[in-house]
Amino acid sequence: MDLLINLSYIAASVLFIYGLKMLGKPATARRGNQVSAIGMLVAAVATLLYSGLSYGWIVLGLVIGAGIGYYAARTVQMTQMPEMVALFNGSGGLASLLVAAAEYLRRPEADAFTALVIFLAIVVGGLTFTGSVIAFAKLSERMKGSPILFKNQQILNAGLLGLTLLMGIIFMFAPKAAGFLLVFIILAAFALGVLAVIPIGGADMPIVVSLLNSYSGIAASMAGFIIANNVLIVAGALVGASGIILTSIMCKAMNRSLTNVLFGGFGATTTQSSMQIQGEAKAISAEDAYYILENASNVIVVPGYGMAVAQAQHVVKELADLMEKNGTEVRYAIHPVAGRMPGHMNVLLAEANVPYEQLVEPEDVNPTMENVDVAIVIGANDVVNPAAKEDDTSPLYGMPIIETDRARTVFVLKRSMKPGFSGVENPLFFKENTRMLFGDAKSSLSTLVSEFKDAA
Amino acid sequence: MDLLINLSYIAASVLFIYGLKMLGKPATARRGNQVSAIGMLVAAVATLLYSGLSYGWIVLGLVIGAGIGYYAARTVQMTQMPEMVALFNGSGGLASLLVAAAEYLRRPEADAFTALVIFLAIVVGGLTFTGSVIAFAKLSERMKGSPILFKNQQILNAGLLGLTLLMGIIFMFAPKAAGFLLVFIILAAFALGVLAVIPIGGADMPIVVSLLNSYSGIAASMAGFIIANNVLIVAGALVGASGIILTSIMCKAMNRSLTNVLFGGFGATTTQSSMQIQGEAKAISAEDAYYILENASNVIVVPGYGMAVAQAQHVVKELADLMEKNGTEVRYAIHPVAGRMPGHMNVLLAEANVPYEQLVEPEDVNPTMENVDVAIVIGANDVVNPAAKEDDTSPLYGMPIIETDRARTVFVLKRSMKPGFSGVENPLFFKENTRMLFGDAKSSLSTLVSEFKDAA
Amino acid sequence: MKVSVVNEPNKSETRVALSPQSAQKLSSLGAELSIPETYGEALGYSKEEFEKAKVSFVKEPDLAGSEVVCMLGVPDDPFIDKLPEKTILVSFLDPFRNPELIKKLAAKKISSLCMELIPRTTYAQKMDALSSQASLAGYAAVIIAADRIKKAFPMMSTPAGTIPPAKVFIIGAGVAGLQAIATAKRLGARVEAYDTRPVVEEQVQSLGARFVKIDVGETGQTEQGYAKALTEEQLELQRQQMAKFIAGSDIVITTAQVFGRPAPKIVSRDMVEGMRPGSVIVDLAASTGGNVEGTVADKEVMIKGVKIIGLSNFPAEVAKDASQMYANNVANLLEHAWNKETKRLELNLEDELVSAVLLTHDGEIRDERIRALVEGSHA
Amino acid sequence: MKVSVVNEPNKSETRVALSPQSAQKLSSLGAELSIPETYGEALGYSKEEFEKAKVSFVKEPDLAGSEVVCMLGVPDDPFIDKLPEKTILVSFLDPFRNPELIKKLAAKKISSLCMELIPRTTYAQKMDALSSQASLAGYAAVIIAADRIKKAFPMMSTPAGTIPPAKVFIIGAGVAGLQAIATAKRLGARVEAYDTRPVVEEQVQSLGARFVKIDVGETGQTEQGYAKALTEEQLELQRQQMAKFIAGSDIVITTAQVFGRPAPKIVSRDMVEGMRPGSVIVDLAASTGGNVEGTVADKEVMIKGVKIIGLSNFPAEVAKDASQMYANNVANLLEHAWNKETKRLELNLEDELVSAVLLTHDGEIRDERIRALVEGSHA
Amino acid sequence: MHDLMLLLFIFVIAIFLGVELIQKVPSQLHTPLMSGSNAISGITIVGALAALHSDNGGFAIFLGILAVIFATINVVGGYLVTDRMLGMFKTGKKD
Amino acid sequence: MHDLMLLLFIFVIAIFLGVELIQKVPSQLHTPLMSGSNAISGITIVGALAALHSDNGGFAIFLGILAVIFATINVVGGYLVTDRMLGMFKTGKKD
Ligand SMILES: NC(=O)c1ccc[n+]([C@@H]2O[C@H](COP(=O)([O-])OP(=O)(O)OC[C@H]3O[C@@H](n4cnc5c(N)ncnc54)[C@H](OP(=O)(O)O)[C@@H]3O)[C@@H](O)[C@H]2O)c1
Ligand SMILES: NC(=O)c1ccc[n+]([C@@H]2O[C@H](COP(=O)([O-])OP(=O)(O)OC[C@H]3O[C@@H](n4cnc5c(N)ncnc54)[C@H](OP(=O)(O)O)[C@@H]3O)[C@@H](O)[C@H]2O)c1
Ligand SMILES: NC(=O)c1ccc[n+]([C@@H]2O[C@H](COP(=O)([O-])OP(=O)(O)OC[C@H]3O[C@@H](n4cnc5c(N)ncnc54)[C@H](O)[C@@H]3O)[C@@H](O)[C@H]2O)c1
Ligand SMILES: NC(=O)c1ccc[n+]([C@@H]2O[C@H](COP(=O)([O-])OP(=O)(O)OC[C@H]3O[C@@H](n4cnc5c(N)ncnc54)[C@H](O)[C@@H]3O)[C@@H](O)[C@H]2O)c1
Repeated sequence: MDLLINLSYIAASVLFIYGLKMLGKPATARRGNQVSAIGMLVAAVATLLYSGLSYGWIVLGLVIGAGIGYYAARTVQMTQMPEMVALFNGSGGLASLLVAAAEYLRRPEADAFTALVIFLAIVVGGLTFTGSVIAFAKLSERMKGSPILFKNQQILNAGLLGLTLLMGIIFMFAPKAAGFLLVFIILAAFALGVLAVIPIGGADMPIVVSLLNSYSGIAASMAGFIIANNVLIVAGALVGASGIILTSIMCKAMNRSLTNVLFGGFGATTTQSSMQIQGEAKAISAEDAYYILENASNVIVVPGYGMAVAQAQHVVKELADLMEKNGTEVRYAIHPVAGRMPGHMNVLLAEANVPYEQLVEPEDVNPTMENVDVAIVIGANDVVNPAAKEDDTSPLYGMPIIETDRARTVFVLKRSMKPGFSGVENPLFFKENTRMLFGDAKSSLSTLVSEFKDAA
Repeated sequence: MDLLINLSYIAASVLFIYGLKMLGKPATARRGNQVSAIGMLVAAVATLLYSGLSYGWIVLGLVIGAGIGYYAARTVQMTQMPEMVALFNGSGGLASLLVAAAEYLRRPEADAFTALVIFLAIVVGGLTFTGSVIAFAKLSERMKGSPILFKNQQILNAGLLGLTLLMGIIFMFAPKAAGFLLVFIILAAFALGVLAVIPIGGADMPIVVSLLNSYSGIAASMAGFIIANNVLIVAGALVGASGIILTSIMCKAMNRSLTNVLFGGFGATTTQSSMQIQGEAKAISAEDAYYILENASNVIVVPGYGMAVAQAQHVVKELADLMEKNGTEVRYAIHPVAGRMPGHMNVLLAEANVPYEQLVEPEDVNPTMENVDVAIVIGANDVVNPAAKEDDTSPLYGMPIIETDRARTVFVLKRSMKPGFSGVENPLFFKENTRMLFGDAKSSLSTLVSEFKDAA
Repeated sequence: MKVSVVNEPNKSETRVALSPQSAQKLSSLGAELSIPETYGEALGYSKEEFEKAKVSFVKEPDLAGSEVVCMLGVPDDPFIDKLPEKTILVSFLDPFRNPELIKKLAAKKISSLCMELIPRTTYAQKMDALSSQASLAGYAAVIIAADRIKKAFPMMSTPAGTIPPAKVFIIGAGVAGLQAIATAKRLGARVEAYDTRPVVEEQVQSLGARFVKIDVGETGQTEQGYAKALTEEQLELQRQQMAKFIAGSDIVITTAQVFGRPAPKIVSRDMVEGMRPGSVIVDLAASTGGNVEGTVADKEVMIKGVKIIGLSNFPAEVAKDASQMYANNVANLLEHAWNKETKRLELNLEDELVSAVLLTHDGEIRDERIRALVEGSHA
Repeated sequence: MKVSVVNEPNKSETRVALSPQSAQKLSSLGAELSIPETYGEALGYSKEEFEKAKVSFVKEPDLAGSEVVCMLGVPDDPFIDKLPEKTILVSFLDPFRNPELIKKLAAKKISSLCMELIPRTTYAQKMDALSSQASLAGYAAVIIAADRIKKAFPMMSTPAGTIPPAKVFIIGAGVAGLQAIATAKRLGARVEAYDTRPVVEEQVQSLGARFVKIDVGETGQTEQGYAKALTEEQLELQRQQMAKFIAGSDIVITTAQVFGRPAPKIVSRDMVEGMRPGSVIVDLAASTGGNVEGTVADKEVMIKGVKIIGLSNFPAEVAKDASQMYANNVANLLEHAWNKETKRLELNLEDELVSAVLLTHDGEIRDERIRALVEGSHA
Repeated sequence: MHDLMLLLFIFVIAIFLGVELIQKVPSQLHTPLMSGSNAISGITIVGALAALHSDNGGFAIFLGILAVIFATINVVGGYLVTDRMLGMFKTGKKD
Repeated sequence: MHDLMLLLFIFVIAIFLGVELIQKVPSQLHTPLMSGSNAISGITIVGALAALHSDNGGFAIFLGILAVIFATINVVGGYLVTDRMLGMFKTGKKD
């Protein structure tokens, strides 16, 4: 019997592995989910083979749970799925917490290691639970989406976390005696979950849910340690690790860093005041840029002399084609003085067979620049220099430019911070929404192109 | 102590994982090897912490082994490295066999599972050993490289394998009583190794070595099961699995299938006689085509009307550039009647900025066609139709063509088996060395391009 | 075997039928070549080059002693009078428009290899002078249009405003039309093309241009790949739909030909007048009557500000390349018919190609259509 | 404010200084525009278009009543005599070659905005008529060369032999040279270019052409981006090394100019004679004396089979686009100097740009170099 | 102890495997992947079931039942919702 | 039994991890990668060392010593030779 159970667990783990892998590819995602569901079934059924289980209670629990889950999943509106996922995730975390608690009640005289994992399962499970509930509330607008901030928030959080850890250590060394502590630990975990999520803005919630999902995996894994169950450990670890990776992928796609998301709320008020004084230009890697482009629905390409120098016209076209295939609207904004002769850009883009219909003039694109998700500035410099609008001492002042600085995000592809033909410094490079993609334009673009192709 | 050992093992496994991953990328390969070496050191040192080891013997063994290994590795000529690897691999296999044998001697009353893994370790280790030695002999030309074939070879092999398995089953159920069988099992394993490798030709030896390397990993893993040692199991399994993947990658790069390599020797005599009668055209995937191109040092591109239809000129250029960066010599052979108007190909290639120097005429390329590793025929058909030379009833007879059929390998990129403008069937598609890469030329080429980029 | 290449009867012809390169090939086959003095000089061929290819120079061609006579343009009567019987004559003969000439050739038992009759097969392409010359004509037409129009072809986004690309509309996308498309595209124009044969659509797109579909019902092509003539109704339908494309174009290039007949009139005077002043039309079919109403061969006609250019000899605009190609076509044809053993040109009537090209032989007109025509003109 | 645009004194000039589009812009600024009847008709501008832009037509320009007068080509003496004092004149004035004219303008207290003096800054590019016209000249030069040479530009691998690409050598890769490079490249030629300024190398390559390096020692450019003159020694060195590139080319296009001086003689007669017969040279500097020995402005000269073409007015070959661009340049200049409140042109001498362009004002010649020249010519 | 070490071992290797499995995910799959892997984290159901030992005390049983309920919600809801999301891709705007 | 199951578990997961680790390898790395992973398969040295238990019989010890020798050859030789190969890339023809 044990052999069978164990072999089933191995099979279940393999199914989870395949399922997760397939979930990451559009063509196989749905089948992947089914494969992983079968894995779950196998694991659950195998578990029922253990002797001495109270089947009555089990059936009761299963029926209630399945009913609720089924109902919720069937009736939820498409637009509310993310919050529903958050809720499901929260119940998973809570379940891990409960398992840990039940195990403790069964064998309160645990060894230090078991006590440790009980503690971890409870804390991680608990904060997953309340965190997910808050995320749900924010997503479903039952709670206001904007960050909730108050004075000394950080101090409170740090204090609570310290206190929890302290209780954990005590519990670890005297699990039986310090059992009552568990109640406080649970409460502290709940509080931590709430406190961690309230300062985060609504737009960042999907990232938070993904992170909490990773946590719930960890909690399951810890629960696995408590009852020495390998399939729990493996599945939990898989979810924990892949969840972190997914979270970081999502962060990149939203051009955020994880710390920024988690602690962004705190900084929010202060960053704003960081002045116009040319700060530091922020570089971006082609890979990260890819994630942003992949998500953009409206892109303009602004070619300049550097595109000609790099002879990047063909790659530009290729990238644009790939983005269009991805559902993005792409236009080329040609500035009249771009390049080194009138019509320089036209020659190159015609060579690359860019249809004339996709070329737009600055007058046409500037008024709707706010709706442009990403402006890709390829070896252009003077023609996107906002000093021409803003700085009446600049030699460029008064020249109409392509106002990429007003796009949501700007990528500037060039090799260095050097100025262009006019020799004038370009404040665009230092704007909040600008990212410098350094290197020869052709090779930067090639990298972007292969990122797109890899994902297909 | 045990805790320390186990933690060290975990650390060693992690180092192996990182090491292997890094070994697969040119930039990190060397450091990867060092990381994995550190892992090995950690694992070995940790093992020495076990109580009750005979350190004297250990030191003796280590010193002798290290001396031989060091000497061999230092003095070997660059050109002889592959055979040296084979030899090292063989000694690894032998070591696993010895470990299994020693363990058996220590505890002859093993349970069935342990007996099974002892058997497996011995068989796999033993055939790895002799197989590697034969591979070494063939590579170093101590033995003739051509396949050694004799009558009823397959029957002999199958018989021996069956016998071995039989002995294994007996041994499994009565490990103590059937101990004497081990000697025969070892001999049978040795014989299997020899028999498996002698029919394989010298050119395929690297693939065989890679496969044997994977086997030696499996053997180590089995040895790990015998002594219930997790680091052995993990490292062995890693090598076993990654070795198989590497083997299949190498097969693709040589345009061979694994079965072809392993049993090719047998078929060799019969395949030759398969007639000129138009057989089946063999398709190839872009991924497999990539592996062949990646290895080619001399490529000609033969564009035709299909390239124009697909508007694939830019991708062709991109692919050619990537191949050149990879050290391959690329030329474009332009047939005078290719396309649908005089100079059709010139217009397109000029648009894609293919330098005039890379264009060659059929007269120039045909004489050296034998030295061309791969001819990539892109939507051309009539202009590469060998019927023009071979079949004096063909309407094309007498027209000079680009004789791609004489290149080592020919890829034909087109959408179907349909004939070209002249309506004449093309026997090129059915030649031994031709592979059809079906699909729109532009998308096939794009896939090739991204394969190249991914590898970089 | 004596092969004479003779001066063109039409003095304005700048192309020639022999280049040093083709002479080299023919000499190596065993031909004894002679050419008039200063032959090809205007194209930059030097005496030395020809002499290196074993060509001898003569004051007056020794027609009586020549077994083969090669030229490019259609020979005139006095010239044919000078040819002895059985001479093999290689040249364009424009047979459909010169029935009298053909009759005379037959009567004089001259074996004429008519370059217009090279079959349009893949194998024969190397001898296909109609194709080679048409291709260059297509190129030349665009260059002439670019030179004559007072506007640049490419789009230019400049600080002084954006110059829109010239719109070029090409009617008839055969060999000449395709080359015209390619050339206009290269120069950056917005190119649209139209042809009655539907297979051409893909070919037009393969050059990156847009194919204009005009529904005129059933059309087709002959086995040789030539277009079939449209009915008068179809032509009317075509004209209507085409008028708006023409009106929107800066440049129209017409190349529509139907083998063996006068060129179809496709662009009417109304359509011409519908164009913006300053526009340019180039009519490649001028020599067979023109596709455009108002075309006058070798004149630049202005109609309400629209310039119509119809040269009778477009390939001569790039005479050097055209000569090189024609000379190679001829040499390839002779090589094909050459007997390598006897080192002589031997007209093997079994040979499909020779049989197709040989228009008159032994007093007979061998091509049916042309025989019918000649006999018709007789009656 | 009354703005008159007048007919060109040079009757052969086909470009104009006002287009309906630029008229629109000026009218909206508050200018009352008048033009001669039939102005721009030859380019296809219609009366209605102009009228829609609120332009009035006059038989004779009312010079006395105009505050601003715009034109393109250098005005002649009788015309200036008719201008009242303080008139603002906007035009090309070719000041280095017309010192007498400038003196007269100053004497008549005319405020002349000299289009040649637009500074070559990024901001001023929209008014830079030298650039806009040079760019079109570069395009036209290649089209003319392609039309005149008896050879096709692109490489063609054909069944009748391979036609090698034409070799085009471009001397001077400024605005005109770059456009010539781009155009020749597009047509499929093998393009090489040379310039004395080393920064140009990257620009040439950015168009996919090859830059020829000729070592002539120290060179440079002025602040404005114009080339400095070479010493006689440097020119000799340059000529020697250049001869072999020229000899290997089918087409040579020269565009070398040095602001304010006659064009440097770069291609000597020897070099011309070193070219293959049938080659073509286009000399864009013809109007300032030519870069080629033997250039005669507005004539096609043949030297040993090599044709030298030197128009004095290349942009006029694409007069429609050239006019559109020049008209926009002028309009942009006026707009810059316009006072939006008073709706009048007000010459603010504080404004760097106005100050640079304003050649004569209040009886004074404001540009130093030209003043020096005028005073020199006087002495 | 040894057992625990092995479990730890498993944990570590599984973490690495999890990292390797997810490499590059197109944005339209972000949510489904999150949801699908969330369903997998419902594996804690195995722990919950095991907790319902008949020899457990009442309170433990109570906790166990709750654990089973919540875990089942996670599993059933998670898989179904993911399947619904992915089902819609077929008819979705892309491809 | 339980132990063995865990080991089997480890084995299976490690196999998957091994498959994921190697994805696309440029041809110039084929031999070094093979050689480097061959060196890892010398991990059997751990087994060989463990076999040299002082309570083993003479023949077992003899086999153990041989095992240590061969395993060490594999390990030492394998790593060194791989390192030499990879060292040469620096100066090699590519890059
Ligand atoms: N259009 C005309 O007719 C004409 C004529 C003459 C002058 N101009 C002037 O030229 C300027 C045109 O503006 P623009 O924005 O097109 O060009 P720009 O201001 O000159 O800037 C070009 C930028 O491209 C970058 N670059 C160069 N090579 C590159 C490569 N291989 N890869 C990536 N980046 C590269 C350079 O930065 P890094 O060095 O850091 O890479 C440079 O900052 C204007 O000032 C205009 O007035 C125009
Ligand atoms: N050069 C000239 O002046 C001229 C003029 C007229 C005719 N021709 C004739 O045209 C022929 C030229 O020979 P060729 O070898 O260039 O062409 P071809 O023999 O016509 O073959 C072209 C091939 O390209 C394939 N193809 C079409 N579209 C494709 C796409 N999108 N992707 C991939 N493959 C595609 C077609 O196969 P699938 O359909 O299976 O894809 C076809 O077999 C000669 O017979 C010549 O005589 C030449
Ligand atoms: N087999 C070969 O190798 C080979 C060689 C040369 C040409 N060809 C084929 O022969 C065909 C004809 O070539 P061509 O250029 O000598 O033809 P052409 O000069 O006789 O006619 C030119 C074009 O005009 C078109 N046309 C006729 N009437 C028209 C009308 N009313 N409106 C619009 N278009 C009209 C024709 O369809 C043709 O495309 C082409 O398809 C070409 O591919 C084949
Ligand atoms: N800032 C701007 O926006 C702007 C606008 C227009 C032009 N420019 C710059 O001004 C510069 C000059 O432009 P241009 O075309 O009007 O110059 P130009 O017409 O005065 O001269 C043409 C070219 O000839 C070259 N030349 C001079 N003597 C030569 C010799 N002996 N041999 C070979 N070449 C010789 C010059 O270097 C120049 O490139 C260019 O670099 C251009 O980029 C800048």
